[in-house]
Amino acid sequence: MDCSHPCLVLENVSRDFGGLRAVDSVNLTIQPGERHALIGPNGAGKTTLFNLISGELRATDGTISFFGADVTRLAPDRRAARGIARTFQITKLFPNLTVLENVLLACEALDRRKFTMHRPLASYRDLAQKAANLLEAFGLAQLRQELVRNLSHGDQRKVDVALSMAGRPQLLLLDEPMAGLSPGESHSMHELLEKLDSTIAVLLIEHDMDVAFAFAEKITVLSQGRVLTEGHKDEVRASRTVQQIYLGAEEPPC
Amino acid sequence: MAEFRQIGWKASVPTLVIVLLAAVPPFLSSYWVGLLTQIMIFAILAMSLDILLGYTGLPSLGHAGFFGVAAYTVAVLATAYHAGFWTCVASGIIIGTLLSAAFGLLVSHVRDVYFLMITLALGMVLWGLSNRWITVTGGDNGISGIPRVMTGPITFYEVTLLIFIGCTALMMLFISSPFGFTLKGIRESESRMKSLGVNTWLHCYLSYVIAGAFASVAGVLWAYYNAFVGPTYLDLTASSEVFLMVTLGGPGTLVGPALGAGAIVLLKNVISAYTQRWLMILGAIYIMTILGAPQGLWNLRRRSRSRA
Amino acid sequence: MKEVPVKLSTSVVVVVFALLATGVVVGQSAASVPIKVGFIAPLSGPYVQNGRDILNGFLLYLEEIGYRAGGRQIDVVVEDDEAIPAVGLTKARKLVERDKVHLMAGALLASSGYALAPYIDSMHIPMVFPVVSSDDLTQRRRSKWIVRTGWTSSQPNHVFGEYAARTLKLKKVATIGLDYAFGWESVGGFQRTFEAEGGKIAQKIWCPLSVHDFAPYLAQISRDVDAVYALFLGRAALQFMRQYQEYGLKDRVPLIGSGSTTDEHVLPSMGNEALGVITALHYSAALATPSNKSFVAAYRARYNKVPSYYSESMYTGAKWFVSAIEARGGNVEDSAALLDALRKVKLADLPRGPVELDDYGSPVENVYIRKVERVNGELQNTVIETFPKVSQFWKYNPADYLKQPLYSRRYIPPPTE
Amino acid sequence: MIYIITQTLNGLFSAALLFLIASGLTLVFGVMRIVNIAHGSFYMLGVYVAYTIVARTHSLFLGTLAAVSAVAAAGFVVERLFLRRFASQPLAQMMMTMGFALLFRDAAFMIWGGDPFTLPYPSALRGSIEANDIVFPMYRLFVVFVAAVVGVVLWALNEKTLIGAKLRAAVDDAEMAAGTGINVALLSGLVFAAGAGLAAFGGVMGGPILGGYPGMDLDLLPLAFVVVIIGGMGSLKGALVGSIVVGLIDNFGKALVPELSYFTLFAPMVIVLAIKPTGLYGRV
Repeated sequence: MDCSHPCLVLENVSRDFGGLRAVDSVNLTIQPGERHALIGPNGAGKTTLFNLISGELRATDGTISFFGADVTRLAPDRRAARGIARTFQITKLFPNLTVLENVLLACEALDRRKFTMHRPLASYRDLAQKAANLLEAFGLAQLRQELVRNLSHGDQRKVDVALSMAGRPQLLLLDEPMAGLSPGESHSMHELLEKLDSTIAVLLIEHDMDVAFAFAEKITVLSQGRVLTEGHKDEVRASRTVQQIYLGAEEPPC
Repeated sequence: MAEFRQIGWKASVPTLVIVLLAAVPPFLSSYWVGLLTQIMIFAILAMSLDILLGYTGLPSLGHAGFFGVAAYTVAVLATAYHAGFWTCVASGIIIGTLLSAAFGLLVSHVRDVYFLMITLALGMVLWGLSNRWITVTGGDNGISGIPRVMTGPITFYEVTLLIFIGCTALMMLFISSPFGFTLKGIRESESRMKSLGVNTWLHCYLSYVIAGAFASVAGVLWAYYNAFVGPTYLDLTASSEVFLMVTLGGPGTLVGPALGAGAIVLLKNVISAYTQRWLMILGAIYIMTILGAPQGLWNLRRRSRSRA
Repeated sequence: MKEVPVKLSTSVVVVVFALLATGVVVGQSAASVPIKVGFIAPLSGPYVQNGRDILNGFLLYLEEIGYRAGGRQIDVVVEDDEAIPAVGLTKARKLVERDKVHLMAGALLASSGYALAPYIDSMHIPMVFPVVSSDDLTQRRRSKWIVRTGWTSSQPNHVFGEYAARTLKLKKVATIGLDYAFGWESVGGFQRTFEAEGGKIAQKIWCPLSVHDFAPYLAQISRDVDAVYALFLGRAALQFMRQYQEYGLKDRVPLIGSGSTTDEHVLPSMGNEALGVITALHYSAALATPSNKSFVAAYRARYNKVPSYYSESMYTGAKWFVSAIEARGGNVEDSAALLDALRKVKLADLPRGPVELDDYGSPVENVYIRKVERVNGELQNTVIETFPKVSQFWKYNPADYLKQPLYSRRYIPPPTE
Repeated sequence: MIYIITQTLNGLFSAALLFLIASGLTLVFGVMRIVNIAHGSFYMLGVYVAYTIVARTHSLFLGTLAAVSAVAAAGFVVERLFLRRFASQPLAQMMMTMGFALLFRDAAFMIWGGDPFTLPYPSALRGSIEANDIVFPMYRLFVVFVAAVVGVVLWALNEKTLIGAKLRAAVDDAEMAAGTGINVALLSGLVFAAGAGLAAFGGVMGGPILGGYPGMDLDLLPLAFVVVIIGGMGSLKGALVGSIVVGLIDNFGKALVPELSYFTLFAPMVIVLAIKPTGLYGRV
């Protein structure tokens, strides 16, 4: 991978829905291995921005480049193949398959052997091993035979992150991984995130400020589709505007 | 029974079925041999639809189209051009598959109800073609007089059985392969598969073509079995009956659709002799299947097992 | 009408018991074992009404003779082919291979007829086709084991073409008909003799079988013709008549047509729009012969409706094979001899008049020119002229005739000599 | 020219009849995502019920009223007792309606027999309008007029009334609508009943011309689906435009290229679907 380029660069990225500009000329740069949090009130366009980066949505304007290559017009699967992985705000898993099968799907997704039709999947020992390792790493080994739809919310979140890590991404987009988790689950998720490979850049959407500031060193504040402030967490914490509109006395809406 | 399953019914049951199927013809009348032949042909067709409906999650209402086109190809080549047996067989499968490859381009980006509708429309186009392209298809009269290639119902039965075993094995291998597994992922959550790096369009397209290819095999067999081909082979009723076989038996299982095919063919031929109300019974089967076993009969069994 | 299912189910019960009985009494002499007759017709689907009429005629005759012929009981197994040839074929297999019927009767659609023929021939089971009228079944694609007791599509139309030119003095005619073999053969037969007499078919319009709104076709009919020849049946005939009048054509261009267009299976549903329409067929329920009068009376009493040509066809078909069984003294086990007997039957007192088979196995029978009139408040096909002993080849030499291609959508005129 | 005018008028008549059938289908589609195969059965039952009542009372008005209300009630029952349990399972619902289509077809045959029939014309609407060689039956004009009235009423109901607003909310997003306190279940039942009633009404309107016969349930259904799909599922405007497009294409297609009569209809549908799967006015 070309190391002279930043991991992700967004230049003047915008997205319109009908007359509404949901994301407005956003500029954002993320370096390899960086821990970056995206915060902002509801409707600020955070998830839309994620969708633009991962390719679920096409940008109306602007360019997105990943390690120097323009990916603005690439389909989501092509971006994933280049190393952009993501989780979803509302977990999107394979509910009627087991945890192991979920992870296996993710393991083979970026493998050329996914087009093989003449050999049973079970005969690929290396894929099974890879899946097993992943399950182990995420503490899901005991649950491997459970159907995903029967899992607790917290475990589903873990599976979600496990899936996105299966392809060994360069950039991981985490959309509110803690949302709806109990304090205990939240804690273990946090630990899990801390343990993530430090060479991977992580962009995190998070409502819980403590988590966001504990996890990331850089913060981008989004409001009404625009970047309000961006910088090191201490600068952002100190910013008066941010405090006013976002970190004020009120609890952030969720 | 429970221990039996533990030994690994997955391998033993199919073997048992195959042995049974191979052994029974001498003990049955030619009529029953004929019915079993029919069941196997429709089982291939139903399993091929299951690849789409049950595994990929694409509800095709025009699947009988490929079956019919393959059958017509055989009929036209065998009667109008007096082509040899192998030419007919190969052409039937190839034309059916090519057609599904062409249609696949039109349908593979569409999902859910829209997929249902576009496949229904394509099915209607094919049906219209079979009805109106009279110089080739004989229109409403269809094409009769396809030469008999195998003498006697038992020979035909045995050949069908071999092809049935072959197709079933291939389809089982297909669905257990990494590719087949990806299809399940698409069924469960297409957008997640995309974000994991899978070109879901391509996978849907390939699965559509492969399902069309197996349907073509069934169509070729059906043409030779009846020695006749007509527009009713590819109309909406035919397509929805295959749909019923899959839904009744249990989508996403292969075994289920084969059983569903057996159940429908048997009911149709056995019950209709005793009642004039076959339509009503068939209608009731549709409704009761959905009410009683919305996931199909074969999945009922699996559910009770997983609960136990 | 309502009683039919009851009767059917009882006969089914009879058959079931007979089946059990035959199983039990193996070894008894053949004479005490019932003769089994398989019957196939569409008893569901869009052609259900025609199928019912056929079945009604069939059962009526068998009831009249008390289900006995040649000193043996007759058992009937009824099967529905849903008007789908492949289903018909499966049901035929069932009748022959499982029920072991001695002979078969039925079939309505040409497609079913063509699908069944190779199978019937391969199984050596005599089958009576009372309705299927596709010309080629007794012409270029003859089947050995099928005995046609009905008619060929072009048969009455050969007569009618000549009649239209000579007697009706028509010069230019437009045709409109259903776009399938029955239509092509009927119109083809009409065209051949009509043009041979100096007439001209100015226009041919074909409607798909699924037609229900005739407006786009009616708008095309040239106003400049002496008559319109219409070929429809069932609900399409009813709709066509209605709409022909609706568009003011009835008062401008007289309507003639194939016998099916005003046949009694649909005539009672029509209104004044049908009055005066002239058609040709080998039967009319208004025939004033004693045998027809008693048939119509019996049919009306039994089913509370007027018999159609479909009803008469299978009444006659049943009578036909019963005479053959009688001729064989009840021995139906020798199917070759039974087939022979079937081909030799000659009946003089049928509702439709005398019938015998030609060398090709197709009926030689009367063709009636009929005109729709209202008598005692009911529409009927009044016979205005009778052409006796009409063969499927009309006045042509069979060998020359068969060198011509079958009448198809594209009519190929025969070489003039 | 005369020819074109006549065929256009015919096309409008087909469009009117199609609109009556397709508007119900599209509403059901839009609100419940049900591919209602039994819609053709409602159309058929409409004519049969009307025929029975007209034969007894000699009143077309009573016949129409009875047909529409009886079939709407039947629709309501089917929705309430059977389809409701499978809300948001479009495949299960479609299978179910397939079953009902078969049941209704056989039941109609059992009750009414297989003889085809037509309904009488309203006495005031016999005859035809003639001008410069253009002949157009009064009754067909009347049907076009009635369909236009129905269209306006439906539009007003949809755009100007509270129930219409709720309906539009449900078409947009049933879950969200339920969240804002709309009784989507009741709404679904009513829409389904209204759709069935509209189909029955279409059957009665076509009755004097097309009549009733076995197999009629599947005759117009594919056309109605084409209309709904071209227009966009759930869109009344789409049903209107689709009906006119299909009515005209069907009439001119049959007249100009009769050999291709099936393609002239289904080919545009395939093209529309392939390019814009949601139809002309449909939402995702």
